[in-house]
Amino acid sequence: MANSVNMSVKLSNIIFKNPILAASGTFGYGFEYQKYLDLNMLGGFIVKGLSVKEKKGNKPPRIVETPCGMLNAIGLQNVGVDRFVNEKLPEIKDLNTHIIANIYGSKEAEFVEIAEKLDLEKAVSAIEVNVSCPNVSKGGALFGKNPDSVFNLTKLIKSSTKKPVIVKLTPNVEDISLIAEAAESAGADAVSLINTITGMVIDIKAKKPFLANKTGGLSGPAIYPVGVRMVYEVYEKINIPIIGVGGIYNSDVAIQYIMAGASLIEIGTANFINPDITVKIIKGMREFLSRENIQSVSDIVGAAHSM
Amino acid sequence: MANSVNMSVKLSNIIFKNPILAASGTFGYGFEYQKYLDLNMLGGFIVKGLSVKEKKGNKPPRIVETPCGMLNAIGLQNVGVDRFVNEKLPEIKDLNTHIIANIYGSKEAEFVEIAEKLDLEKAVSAIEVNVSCPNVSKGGALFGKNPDSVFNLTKLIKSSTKKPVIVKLTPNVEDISLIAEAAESAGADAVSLINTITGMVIDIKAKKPFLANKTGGLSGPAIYPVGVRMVYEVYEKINIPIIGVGGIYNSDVAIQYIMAGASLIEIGTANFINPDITVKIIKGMREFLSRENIQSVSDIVGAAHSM
Amino acid sequence: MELKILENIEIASNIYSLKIDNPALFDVVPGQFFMVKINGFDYPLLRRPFSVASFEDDHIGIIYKVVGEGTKILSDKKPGDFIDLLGPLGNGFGDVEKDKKILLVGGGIGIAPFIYLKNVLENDYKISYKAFFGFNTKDEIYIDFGEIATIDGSYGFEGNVVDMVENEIDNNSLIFACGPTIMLKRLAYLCYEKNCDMQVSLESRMACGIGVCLGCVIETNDKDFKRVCVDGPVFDYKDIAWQTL
Amino acid sequence: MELKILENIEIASNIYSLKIDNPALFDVVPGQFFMVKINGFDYPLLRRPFSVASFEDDHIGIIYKVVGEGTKILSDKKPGDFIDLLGPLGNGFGDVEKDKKILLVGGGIGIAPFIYLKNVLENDYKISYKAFFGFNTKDEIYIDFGEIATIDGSYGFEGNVVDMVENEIDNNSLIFACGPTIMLKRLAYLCYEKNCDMQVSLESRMACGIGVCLGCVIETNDKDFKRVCVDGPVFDYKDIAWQTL
Ligand SMILES: Cc1cc2nc3c(=O)[nH]c(=O)nc-3n(C[C@H](O)[C@H](O)[C@H](O)COP(=O)(O)OP(=O)(O)OC[C@H]3O[C@@H](n4cnc5c(N)ncnc54)[C@H](O)[C@@H]3O)c2cc1C
Ligand SMILES: Cc1cc2nc3c(=O)[nH]c(=O)nc-3n(C[C@H](O)[C@H](O)[C@H](O)COP(=O)(O)OP(=O)(O)OC[C@H]3O[C@@H](n4cnc5c(N)ncnc54)[C@H](O)[C@@H]3O)c2cc1C
Ligand SMILES: Cc1cc2nc3c(=O)[nH]c(=O)nc-3n(C[C@H](O)[C@H](O)[C@H](O)COP(=O)(O)O)c2cc1C
Ligand SMILES: Cc1cc2nc3c(=O)[nH]c(=O)nc-3n(C[C@H](O)[C@H](O)[C@H](O)COP(=O)(O)O)c2cc1C
Ligand code: FES
Ligand code: FES
Repeated sequence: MANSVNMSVKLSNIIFKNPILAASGTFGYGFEYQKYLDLNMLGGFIVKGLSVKEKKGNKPPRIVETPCGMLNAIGLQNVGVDRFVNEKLPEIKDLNTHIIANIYGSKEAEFVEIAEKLDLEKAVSAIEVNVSCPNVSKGGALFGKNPDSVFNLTKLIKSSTKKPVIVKLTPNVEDISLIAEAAESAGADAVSLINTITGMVIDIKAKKPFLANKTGGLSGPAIYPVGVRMVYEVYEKINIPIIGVGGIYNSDVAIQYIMAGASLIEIGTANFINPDITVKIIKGMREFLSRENIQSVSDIVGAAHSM
Repeated sequence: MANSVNMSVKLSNIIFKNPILAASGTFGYGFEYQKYLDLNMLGGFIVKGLSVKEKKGNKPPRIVETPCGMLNAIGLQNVGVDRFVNEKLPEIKDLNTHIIANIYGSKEAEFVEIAEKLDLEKAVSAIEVNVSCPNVSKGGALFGKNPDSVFNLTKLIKSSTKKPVIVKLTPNVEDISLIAEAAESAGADAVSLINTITGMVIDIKAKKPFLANKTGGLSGPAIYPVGVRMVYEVYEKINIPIIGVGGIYNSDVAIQYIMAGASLIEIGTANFINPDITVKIIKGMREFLSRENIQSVSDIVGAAHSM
Repeated sequence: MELKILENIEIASNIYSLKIDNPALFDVVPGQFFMVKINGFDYPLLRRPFSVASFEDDHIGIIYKVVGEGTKILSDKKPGDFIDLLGPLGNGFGDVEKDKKILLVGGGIGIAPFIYLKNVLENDYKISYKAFFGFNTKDEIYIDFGEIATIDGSYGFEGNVVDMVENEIDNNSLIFACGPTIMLKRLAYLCYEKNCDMQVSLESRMACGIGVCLGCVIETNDKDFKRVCVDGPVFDYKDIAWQTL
Repeated sequence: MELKILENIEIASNIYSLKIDNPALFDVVPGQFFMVKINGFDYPLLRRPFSVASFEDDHIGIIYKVVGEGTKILSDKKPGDFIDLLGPLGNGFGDVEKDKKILLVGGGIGIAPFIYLKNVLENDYKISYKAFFGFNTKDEIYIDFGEIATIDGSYGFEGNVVDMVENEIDNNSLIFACGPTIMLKRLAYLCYEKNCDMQVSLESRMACGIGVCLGCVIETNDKDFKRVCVDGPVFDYKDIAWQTL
């Protein structure tokens, strides 16, 4: 019964078997989760952000818990695009799910270099451009806060790859829809939002910020109302698909994002708490749709706007 | 022993016996809490936002719970400044604590009118200007997002009252310190931050936003890392005192705000959960300071910056 | 007020009876409620409002239905655990006029306060009354008095409690009502028709329960917003703008 | 894995012994740990890492100290409650060379994994060892073997466990160590001096426990960041950049 629900969604030329993706930075390179779930059940997963060269990341402490959330300042520790292609991709390339590469550069040319390299990899379905990382000093969210730089960067990347390009937006702006519009007009195939909200925890014994990086990005259930609101706002302004992310921890919240206007959703921090949460959310969404007699998940994308 | 700690702080010409204030909109007109605590123990309290005329506020539902937080869209329901002065103020005017009036207008002239009326009231120690309410269609946060309008409004209000003027800032901006700087250069005696973060919850059964106002303001423990980060940022940019607010639910978080740079702090949502939380936090702060051999709370204002 | 749990058992399908040590510090009027802190830490964040279902020297009784996360967690509490109550709060049922025909009309979990009201009517007011209660199905029934209607007909009258009580109401009736909004609305229209009196207990999402957050308001006929927590939860049905509910 | 709690009792000042039903689905190496979900809902959000203190057919044992909110809540759990464990995780103690002089050196709650290690050394490896454990005070002692040092001298050697063990260490020693960073650091400098071997179990804040978040890293001597959860928690002390801890 529940299986009769149509969960598939389309983004550009890709068909996802369901709208659930694992979010970048919370799912390693995918295979780490093989022990906990069948990766083929996912719509797809987004690998840890890739830079041109291997990056060491920030000094520890890098994480700290907050009420229903956590701060992280990993600083994009990653193996670099070449080692990703040579060492990691072979382990996951035969999966029957979509692998999306998340990319990051400290200047435009770096983004382009990574995009060009990934363009050659058949196993990579799409590229998510992280212009919103709050935890690196150069590039990162600085790009993502300015509509013009988002426009220029998106255009450049679009011309360096034939793969669909998703621009991942930062919530640390006054009006996120301006940035979404810039991405859309530059030809982005989709936008994903939100990345983490910048926050700080202070170690009152040591009288200094708890994280070595001082600030970190707030993620987890605490932030979901902010993400839903932003997806709702962006949906009223752009026509390309939106991927909703931020604090999703159960299928009800996933559906909130979809009704706010997201075509797909990404699960981040919740993977840390329950490594198989993605498949539980797929199941919960199916059950909801079938209980409510909704035939296809795409029927409710943006449903909360119709009133 | 714990009593030997000096908890008093100065803001402009006012001396507060301790840095704990109750936040506007969460403490009624003060006397509602008389049953639960001795109001004279507080540094002060800030009454519900006042407009020129009585305001009905938004239609219900107005509140909804979120993980470690809540959204509200009260829409500034209040009795108006005249009834406040005639009916509410007499009930609290003889208290031995500071009463701060929070004011709101849909245009500059309204702010000025309220400020002028309150200037005549001896029992009002200071005026907090709410340029950051996300739940009203006119004025509200629209003022608060633009440095120029904050500058102009602050100047006008400063010239309409001799009382200290505190400008309350919205977090829904890209760079809150720009707004804080505008308030400072216009002569504000202090800034308070943060007001609520705009969010949305969707009722997935009804397929529409849960709140009648669609969006609401996120408050409660969930947001404290964002508030601490913003206080930390603003502290590096301005010289007038900062009042920290957002998600404070125990004395540890209150101290985080102070170390981030707040001279005073406001307790909001936590009053709903424990009506006597303000006095518990005063006690907890005293104990911390005495345990750590800190003689005066003002010794640790901004302490997290010294590294 | 941290109080000890004496009992917390399922008494009907998904319906629990929670008995808490009575500290003997206050009195309670039927229809009043407590704001209950579910855990000793800030999750779930807000207190949950529950009416008083019994109030004896040795305990305060609450009857609750598991509907969401808070009540689910509450149902896991064990005797000996402590729980934090704020209250009693709000205005309970009042103004019992002895010459009126008193009817208690309740639906589902909204029947809980009538258990205490029954007690007060019988022992304090020493007044007679009739009670009409509606449930969805037989296995949800948790009371042992009054006439029962079930939607599925598995017990008593088949159908809605309003249908069952309709013929009992005349212009001399004084109804005490509590239950789902849809039921109260139908009752209110009936009362306007029959020109009787009714006191209704309303529900609304609450943050503070003490009148300060202005979150729990409902619209009244004078175009005002009234707070369910301190202006209610029991209202004269004539004051409510039923069309807005 | 939802498993039933069999026992949860205070065995020393603020130190609890938690015994959980063993589902007999896996084996555990001493030094490995579980990520424990404190509540059946998302608060506290993150799982807490705890080492295995005993592993028998009928139970998995954890010994924990109440230090913050999560462990406080854990200490309120009762036998019969269920708790969610992820694991066993990480690399435990390994490479026991029989011709070495084995020393177990632990401090405070860091001694917990040695209870299980003792068992394995005695029953599986059938090897002899010496154990040296440090506590702050007598009332924190929760083990019944090894030589004991207390900082306040209320039991055994007065002072630091490192002071107590110092003369036992020579270049043929193989130390297994776990405890506060400051203790491990002193031990490490001592080991460099005496040119002995040491495996240390390190602690770090963890989000995932399975190697994906990169939150738990420590700096190693090759200027790399290594994950405590999957590259450790047991490391060769020579790999660690001690000056950064
Ligand atoms: C004055 C009053 C008296 C009540 N008396 C009883 C009673 O005696 N027995 C009983 O079972 N229930 C009673 N309720 C309803 C009860 O408060 C809710 O069922 C309960 O809060 C649900 O909490 P939850 O965490 O399980 O649900 P969730 O849906 O997870 O709760 C989320 C939020 O919504 C609020 N909420 C959800 N449903 C309701 C509701 N129907 N009314 C008000 N707030 C709601 C919760 O308080 C919480 O803030 C009463 C409500 C009010 C206002
Ligand atoms: C591999 C490993 C094994 C451990 N084994 C044990 C054990 O057997 N017995 C025991 O009592 N403790 C052990 N600890 C420490 C234990 O994890 C912490 O004491 C516990 O997480 C504190 O949780 P809390 O909620 O009470 O503290 P809080 O301070 O409220 O926790 C806040 C956050 O900080 C983290 N945190 C706090 N202290 C530590 C710490 N010392 N190490 C790692 N994370 C911390 C928590 O996990 C949580 O995410 C171990 C830690 C690690 C990394
Ligand atoms: C530990 C951690 C690492 C992350 N790394 C990346 C990254 O490399 N690239 C990226 O675009 N987003 C990264 N993110 C952001 C997440 O993909 C996601 O946008 C954010 O955490 C909000 O979703 P959540 O609340 O479900 O976690 C990271 C988040 C966390 C918690
Ligand atoms: C129900 C409610 C009503 C509020 N009303 C006002 C108001 O009238 N004026 C104002 O400046 N802030 C108002 N606020 C914002 C609070 O004063 C405070 O800035 C915010 O809630 C963050 O702090 P908290 O997390 O401690 O609640 C209100 C907040 C809540 C929850
Ligand atoms: S619940 Fe706050 S005013 Fe009624
Ligand atoms: S805890 Fe996530 S990588 Fe170690």
